[in-house]
Parts: sequence; structure tokens; C-alpha cells
Amino acid sequence: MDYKALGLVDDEFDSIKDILGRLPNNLELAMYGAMWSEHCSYKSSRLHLAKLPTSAPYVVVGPGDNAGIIDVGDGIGVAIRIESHNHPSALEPHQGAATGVGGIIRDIFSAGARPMALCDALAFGEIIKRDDSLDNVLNNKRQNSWLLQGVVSGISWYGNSVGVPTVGGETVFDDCYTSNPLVNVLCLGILPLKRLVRGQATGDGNLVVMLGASTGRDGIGGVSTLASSGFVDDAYTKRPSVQIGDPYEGKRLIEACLEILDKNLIVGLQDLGGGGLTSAASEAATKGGVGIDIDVTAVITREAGMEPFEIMTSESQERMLAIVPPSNFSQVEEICKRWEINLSAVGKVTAPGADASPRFRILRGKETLADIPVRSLTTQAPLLDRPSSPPSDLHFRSQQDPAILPAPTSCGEDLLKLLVGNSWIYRQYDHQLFLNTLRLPGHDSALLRLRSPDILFSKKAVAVSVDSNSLWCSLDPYQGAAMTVAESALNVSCAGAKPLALVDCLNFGNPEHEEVMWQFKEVVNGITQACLDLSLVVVGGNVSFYNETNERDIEPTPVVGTLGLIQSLEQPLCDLKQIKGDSIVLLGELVDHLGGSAWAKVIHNHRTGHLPPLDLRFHADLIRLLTDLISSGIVHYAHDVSAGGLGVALAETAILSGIGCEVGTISSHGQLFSEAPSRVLVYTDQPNKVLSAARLSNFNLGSSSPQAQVIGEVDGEFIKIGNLVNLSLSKATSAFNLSIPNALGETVC
Amino acid sequence: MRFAVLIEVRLREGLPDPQGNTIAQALPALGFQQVTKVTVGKAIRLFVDADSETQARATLNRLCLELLANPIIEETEVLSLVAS
Amino acid sequence: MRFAVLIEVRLREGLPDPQGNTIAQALPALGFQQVTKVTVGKAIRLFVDADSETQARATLNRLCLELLANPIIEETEVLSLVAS
Amino acid sequence: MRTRQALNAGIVVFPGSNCEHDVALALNSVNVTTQFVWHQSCSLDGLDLVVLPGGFAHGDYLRPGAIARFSPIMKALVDFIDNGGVVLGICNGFQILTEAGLLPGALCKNKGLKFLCQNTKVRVCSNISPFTANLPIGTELDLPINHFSGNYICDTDTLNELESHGQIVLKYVANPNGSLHDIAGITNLDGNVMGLMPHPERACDELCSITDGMVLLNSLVHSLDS
Ligand SMILES: Nc1ncnc2c1ncn2[C@@H]1O[C@H](COP(=O)(O)OP(=O)(O)O)[C@@H](O)[C@H]1O
Ligand SMILES: [Mg+2]
Repeated sequence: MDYKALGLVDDEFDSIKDILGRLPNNLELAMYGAMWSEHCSYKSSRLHLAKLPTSAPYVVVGPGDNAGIIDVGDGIGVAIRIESHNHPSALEPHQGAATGVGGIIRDIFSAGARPMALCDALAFGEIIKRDDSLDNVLNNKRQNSWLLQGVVSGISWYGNSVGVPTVGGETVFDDCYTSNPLVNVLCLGILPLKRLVRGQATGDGNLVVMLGASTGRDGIGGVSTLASSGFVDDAYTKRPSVQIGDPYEGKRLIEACLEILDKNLIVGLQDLGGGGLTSAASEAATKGGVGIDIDVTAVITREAGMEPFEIMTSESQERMLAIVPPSNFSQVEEICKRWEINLSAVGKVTAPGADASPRFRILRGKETLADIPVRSLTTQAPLLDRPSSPPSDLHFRSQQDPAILPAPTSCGEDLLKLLVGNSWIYRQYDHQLFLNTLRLPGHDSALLRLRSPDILFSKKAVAVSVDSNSLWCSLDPYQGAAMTVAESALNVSCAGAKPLALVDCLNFGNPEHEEVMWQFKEVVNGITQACLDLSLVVVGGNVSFYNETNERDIEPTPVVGTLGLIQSLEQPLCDLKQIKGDSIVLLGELVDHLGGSAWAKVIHNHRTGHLPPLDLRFHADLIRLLTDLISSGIVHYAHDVSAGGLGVALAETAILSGIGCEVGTISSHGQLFSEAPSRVLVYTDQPNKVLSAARLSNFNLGSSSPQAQVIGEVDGEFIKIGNLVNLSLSKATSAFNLSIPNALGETVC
Repeated sequence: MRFAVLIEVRLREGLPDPQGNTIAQALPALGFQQVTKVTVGKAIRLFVDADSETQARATLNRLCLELLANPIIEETEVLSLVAS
Repeated sequence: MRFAVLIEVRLREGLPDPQGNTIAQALPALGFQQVTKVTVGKAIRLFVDADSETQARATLNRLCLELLANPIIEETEVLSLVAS
Repeated sequence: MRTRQALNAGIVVFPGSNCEHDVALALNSVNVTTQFVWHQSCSLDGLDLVVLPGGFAHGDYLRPGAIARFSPIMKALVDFIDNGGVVLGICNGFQILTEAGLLPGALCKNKGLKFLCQNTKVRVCSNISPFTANLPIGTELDLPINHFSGNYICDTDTLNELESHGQIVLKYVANPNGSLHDIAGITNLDGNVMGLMPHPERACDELCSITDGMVLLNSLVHSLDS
């Protein structure tokens, strides 16, 4: 077998020979090929990710295991994890996205948590662009539309059917994602902390048991060839790497595994994802400090005549690995039978000899096919410090500020173009299952009651938001990433929750390009700084490199999913229904700064300039002030200022509430569309209390301009903003709701 | 000439067919022990106008590749093509 | 004997076929003006064990009526049945 | 406080069902005790009400409800119905009841060929059956829908019978899925079996904003009580 075809390079092949003290055989090579791939080994990113702050008193499990686990009190844990499925989705959007959902759900219940909610962060090439006359624009638009429709239908199909509501997400359109969409899925789970289980193998002689679907030839080489290299036009030759999802099997697996855990029958549980059985078994063995023997003849295969290397690297969906004490096996078998889940004991945990390191052995009956030190596949995988340097056009990118752009002839018309509602997407997702969804999608973040069949009486709730902004990160990856974290945290606090922790999914181009590596390092540094200043920790993440098409890298796109906590649902919550007649107060400054704005990008295709300043300490104060205002019931509703600036923020609240607004203070298109960070609109019938609370907090320190001011009120059937905008609410509402279906040429039923 | 066409779209070999499997597994309990190995695909009927059968088949080829199936996971077969 | 079978399940005539319509509507823009009247059904392949073709067809009849189609909205046709 | 014994409802769980806990919570909130009944069991004894909840029984593979209707529990369900027992099928439960022939007609894919999760307004069109006996005709309720196949279809004769016997219980005010005559929920001729596409259990909680599901469930409980 040619090691290069497995994605291994000369140096790596040499190391394998050194480790084994001999030439590897084909099976062993295939296993190294999978485990040393970028996707499994994080070889380009591990060094840098180590900087992220990961520990806090409430973190039970941080990055590295199947899911991050946070202790929210009362014996309740919240599991969270995010993962990308960009490459499969580019080839087969429906199944690619569906299997992404299946994969992330398995990560959650393999920790013993019941999956309770999903969020999807999606990015596609433009579909809305107005000058469709050019052929290539039209072709791209057609392809982007196909990808959007397929991805959303895949998430809808799998998520709804497997019985986990999709409660939030974000959707971005930018031409850098043409042919390479981003499909990042976050899953939240809830567990009684006493059910927590790790993805580890322990106990000499314990059985290694595979549960779920049979093993087929699909997805072989998925991690090494599909997820660890870019797309060129021969993408079609990569066909066997795409898999088919089975949400019905997934649903039964959830129920069976949770029942097995409730009865305390196993010592470890690990999902099979990228790298298949090789990855699951070697990681479980590494965490438990043991060795494992696997007998390939015991693996249930879907097709006859599968080679051992195929069995060991297949990425067939809907499979789990459980470590079962032999005396419990029959009970596990019984539960699986009831849920119509197939299982097979495929191996055993082995204790390492006193002097020897734990081994990973693959057997065929009595014959040994492979014999590898376990850790050489996992913790001792290659670690690279790839060269990095700033993009040559970085300087150019920060010049040419959007301030030079002409003022709009009609701010109202520009505002309409910036109003892109996502209801076409989230209407296709069951977002209410389990009756925990305390507000419907469309707000800054999703708010979920923490309740499950085995945790019925908790008063707690969590808010979750996923966010990214590749334009910001292309101008300044460090500050852009920090602003992304800041926005995500603020979104969560707009629901009244205190942001605690985040997961990040880092979508980048080819790490062999020095400027991509530079962007990556800057982004990690930016996330780190923001976390430190906002008292957040990172409890998990995922890196997706090689997002490139025909050698063009995507803009750096860190997606951040932030989790916030509400201690008791007895506290007041935001309620849009109460805002009629309210005053609108802007917390944060009124600024005129269009760098990195959607206005410059969408209206003028202008992608250069410098970002407005970010003061993270001020941002932390703002979050504290906001959550206090909400929990004391002084404000009825809050919406942060993000893409599209104050104009879009005001319009979105008006559209969602069905009531217009009259706003005075804003006097220029710069103020209207600026996306300067750390600003929130709050809706209140007690504006003076809001202003004095803002004054009393540290909030005003160090600035002369007002940091909280009444800018208008909620009333009427128009969106009126100074002399700039006078739009009928119904026109704005239909622009908002129809932007996506119109772009797709669909009539709404 | 107008041709009446029937096309089958099915999952490529080697890919699992969860729908077919689920049906197959249910069959014994439904009293159909003698039925096995079920797979489910699409049966698409349509009409195509062309000067000749060759031309019609060329159009169908393109149609299958570009619209009716995703060759990454599916394959197609023209089951019947009849001048009408 | 084992028979390899292909069954078509299609919507009854007169019932709306949104799937077929959606494809039909997309055709002109993709340059397939010559393709019309698309309908989408299921193509189900399976094996049936029986002593004779007659017996096989009897089993299939029952299978189609009871499981593979909902007779209120669908009809079925055995497109091929080959001893294998 | 109620003095009577609480009503006892059985919620049938098929592999792939997912709304069973939600239905239990909603029924508990109107003082009905609940128990889950696994689809493999053969008895529905001692129950005042049986609910077939929403979800994706058997993955909805082939057609929603196509495989579920063969489950052992379905024989018991037929007996239960024949003895006058009251059965409510919600969403996937409705689909199973039509596939089993316990309700007329069929549920096809939504006209827009998309899954729809949204609030809808429905109007009460009949109050003959226990399900809406306490609701004036014309009452409008806000209820969420959550389905891919909710487009009700039947032949003209069946439709005429449904209309003339007051079997059409709920109609959409604005048809979301192409359903014939805007039908959202129907009963059998005897009025003791109802299927509806909207999810009343999703509208029973102040915190989740809409509560009209309570109106429907309370009406049912009230009729069963008396
Ligand atoms: N792909 C999606 N899936 C589910 N919900 C989505 C998706 N995209 C957007 N939404 C919904 O729309 C809301 C608003 O999105 P967005 O405008 O990006 O919010 P923000 O700017 O506050 O981050 C999200 O909170 C979510 O409820
Ligand atoms: Mg926001």
C-alpha cells in the first residue's frame, strides 16, 4: 500500500518505522494514516490550542473528551460540543449535513448526557446577489442554493427524526464559501452528574463491545482524504467517503445507551466518528492507560469479504463502542435487544506489562494482524509547528475604510437589503420538542429550560448562541475573533443568562499556506484574550482545515458557541409581548464607524478597512449590567447591535414584535449601520431606572460620551429612524421573511 | 418524437440503505418471512422529446447526472424508454 | 426458488405530486425544455422465495397491498420478477 | 380540588416515537395520570384514554405509520376502540391511525415539500365528539404543527361523509400544508378516535408562550369525567 495515498508524508513514514522497529504492514499503515490525519491528530493546531483557557470551578470535563461538561449545580451537568461537517456537505449536502448531526449527537450521549438541543452554524456562497446577469454568478448561485437546500433538509430530516430539537443557529452568505459551505453543528445535553461516563477503556479483561449499525465500506479514508485536504475539481473521485445517515438507528442508540448507563452496566462509552474503530478504540485505550485487542472477525460487517483495514477504518454511521465487564454483558445484550440494536463483543481490554507500553493489537481469530503501541496513534501523533506569516495584502485590507463610500441615496432601501430573516430555515426544524424551548428561534440566543425525563424539577435554564464573522476576521483575525466571542457572550446575556463557557469550531483554509496558519494563530490568541477578559472558558472545540476550493482558502471563520446560565426561572425573563409603548435605550456608545460592516460588504462589496475598537473590560461590564437589568425585571427585552448595525437591530425587534418604532437620535448612515461592538438595545417602561443603573455601574468610566441614552420608543406601524428611514413595518417584514425563499425562487405555501 | 421514460434512482452499491433495512427487518414480524434484502429507490416517470432514441438517451444521461441523482451516492438506470 | 423483484409504487392518478412538479418546474432553467410531465414514485427491489412464479406473485400482491403502498393514495406495479 | 379518581391515560411508545414525555407532562398538568405502553405489549386494560404520540415511529421509513401499524399493541387498540375507548393520535399518531384504517383517508407530504414547525391557528368545526364537546363551534386555537406529512387526502365520498357526520373537528384558518378542505383533525364515525396534526401538548405551558393546547385537553378531560 502506498503510504502517500493514505495522506502520510515521508517523515511520518520514517517515524512509523522507528516506532515499530520494522516496516509497518498495510493494516498498520492504514491505521496510522487515519490517526495521523489532520482531522484526527490536530497536528497543525494542537500546539496553539493549548493556549486556550479551559479550567474553571464549574468545568467537570474540558476539551479532549467526547463533550465538555459543565456543573450547573443541583447535581445537573450540561454537556456541549460542536463539530464541522463541511467537506461531506459540499459533496452531498443532504447526507453530509445529516451525518454531521448524527455525529455530534453521539458525542453528547457517549458522555451519559441526553441530547436536548442542536444549533447549526451555516455558511454558504451568495444566493441573494442582485446582479444575476453574469453566467458564473448565476451558476454559483445555483450551486449555493442547491447546497443550502440540501444542508437544511439534511439537518431537518436527521435532527427531527432522531428527536433532538434544533433551537438556534446562524446563517451567513459570503462568496468565499462558494463550493465549500460550512456546516457546524452544536449539541447540548443534560445529565445527572452521577451518570457521567468517560470515553475510556479500563479493567483488564473487560469486553470491548460495538453497538449499532453494521460496518460497511462507506467512509473509508474519510478523515485522511476528505477532511484533510482541499477540494479540487476532481471532487467526484472522493465519492466513497460520503456516508448515509440513519436517524432511526440513532434514536434507538440514544435510548439504549442511556438505559445501559442508568443501570451502571459499563465503564466507558465512546462514539465511532472520524477514523472509525481505530480511532475510538485507541483513544479509549489511551485515556484508560490500557491496551486493547480487537478481533476483526467479530465485527458485524454489512458486506462480505471486507479487508481488515476496511473494517478498522470504516466510518459507517450510527456505531458506538462500550467497555463492558463480562458479568454485565448479558444485561447489556438484553437492553439492546429491546431497542433492536445489534451488538458484538469485538475485543478485550488488556493490561500493559510492567515494563511495556500498552498495545493495540488487531487479530483475525488467533492470527495477529497488527501490533502497535497505542499511544503512538494518539498522544504521540505528529505535532507540527507550521510556518506562518501575515497575508501579503493585510496592509491593503486595513486601508480603504468604508468611510470613503458614498452615503446612501436611501437608507431605507439599504436597510431593506440588509434584512435577511432565517425563518425559512428554522421552520424546517423541530425547535420545540421536549417543551423546553422558552423562546422561539429568531432572537439573539435560544433559551432552554434544563429539564429531561430524569431531571424534572430543576428551575435552571441555559441560553446558547452560535456566532461567526469572517469579514471581521479577514480584516483582523485577532480582534475579529475577540469580537466574535464578545458578540456571542452578549447574545447569551440578551436572554438574561450569565455566559459561562464556550465551544469553538475553527474553520480555516489550508494550514500549509503560511497566511492561513498566521490567521489561525491570531484567531486562537483573540479567543484566548476575550475569554480571559470576559471570564469565559473553552470546554471543547473542533478544527476544520483545508476549506479551500481550487486553491482559494475561505476567509478565517471561527464559529463560537456560547453557553449561559439562568439560575432560576423564577426571575423575570425577556418578553417581547410587553414592549408596546416602551422606551428604547441604547446601552453603549453611538458611533459612526463602518469598518467590517455588513452594509459596506453587502451594498458596496467593500471588504477593507479597520475594525472599530473593542474594549473587553467595558464589554464585561455591559454584560453584567444587562443581566442585572433583565433579572430585576427593569427591561422587557434586549437585542444586541450586530450585523447591519442599529438599523437592522431596531428593524428586527419591530418585525418580531409586530410593532414599529420611532427613533430620533441617529443622524448618519454611519451611526445607522456601524457594527461597533458592545452595544445593546433595551426595551423598557422604566428608562430612568435603566439610565441610573448604567450610571451606578462602572459602566461610564473613562468615557465622556453618554454610555446609555434613550433613543426612541416602540409605537406605530412604521420603522422611523431620524430623517434617515421611514419604512412601513409590513414592507420590512415581508423583505425579512421572504429574502431567502425569494432568492431560491420558491413560493411560500 | 416523444418518448415515455421510466428511470430508477438507487443508492450506490456499498452504501447502506437504512430504509430498506428497516423494512426488511420488520418483514418477519409482519408475516413475510419469504421476502428479503429490500432496497428503496426512486422510480421517476417522464416524457422526453427528441429526434431519435439516441438523442433522447443523451438528454436523459445529462438529466440523471445533473438533476435526478447525486452521483456521489446514487446511480441511475433507464428502465424503459418507449416512443409514444 | 428465489425471485429478484422490482416494484414501482406511484401516486394514484389525479393526486397532486409535489415532488414531480418541483422537478418539472426546475427543468427549463437548467436547459431541459424537452423533458415534461415528471412524476416521482418509489422503486423497491427485493427477493422473494416461493415454489412458483404464481406463488411469488401472490405474496407480492399481499405485500404491496398491506405494506408497500397505501392503497388510498398509491398503486403498485411489479416491473420485473426474475428467477435468480 | 378534584375528589374523583384521576383519569388514567396510556401513551403508546413505538421505537422512534419522541413526543411521549411531552404528552405525559401536558396530561399531568390537566390532572391526568399517565403510563407508557410499549408497542410490543398486548394490553390496554384499565385505561381511560390512549394517546399515540408524535415522533417518527420506525423512522417514518417507507411511509409514516406504515410499519407501526403492525405492532402487537394495535390489536389491543382495535379492541379498546371497539369497546368505546377514547383514542387520540397526535401527528405521527394520526398517521398511524390512518395507516391502520382506524381513521379514514391518508396523510401525504406537505404541498411545499418541507418539514414545517410553526404555530398555526385552527378552528373548531364540530363538537360532537368528546374531544371538543366543551368548545363552541368556531372557537379558534393557536396550536403548533410539526410535520412533513400532514397533507390530508381522501376521496370525495369519504369527504362528504366526514362533513355530514361532523367528523371534521379542526380546520386550519390558513392552510399550511395543502390539506384537503383545510383539515387539521378528524374523528372516526363513532367519535371516540381522533387524529390531529397540531400538537396540543406543545401549547400547555405559560413559559413556552402559548397555552391553547390546555383548552383542548381540558375539554377532553371534562367529557371523559362526566
Ligand atoms: N441555521 C439556522 N438554524 C436555526 N436557527 C437559525 C439559523 N440561522 C438563524 N437562526 C435563528 O435566527 C436567529 C437570529 O440570527 P442572527 O441574526 O444571526 O442573530 P445574532 O445576530 O443575534 O447572532 C438565531 O438566534 C436563530 O434563532
Ligand atoms: Mg445578536
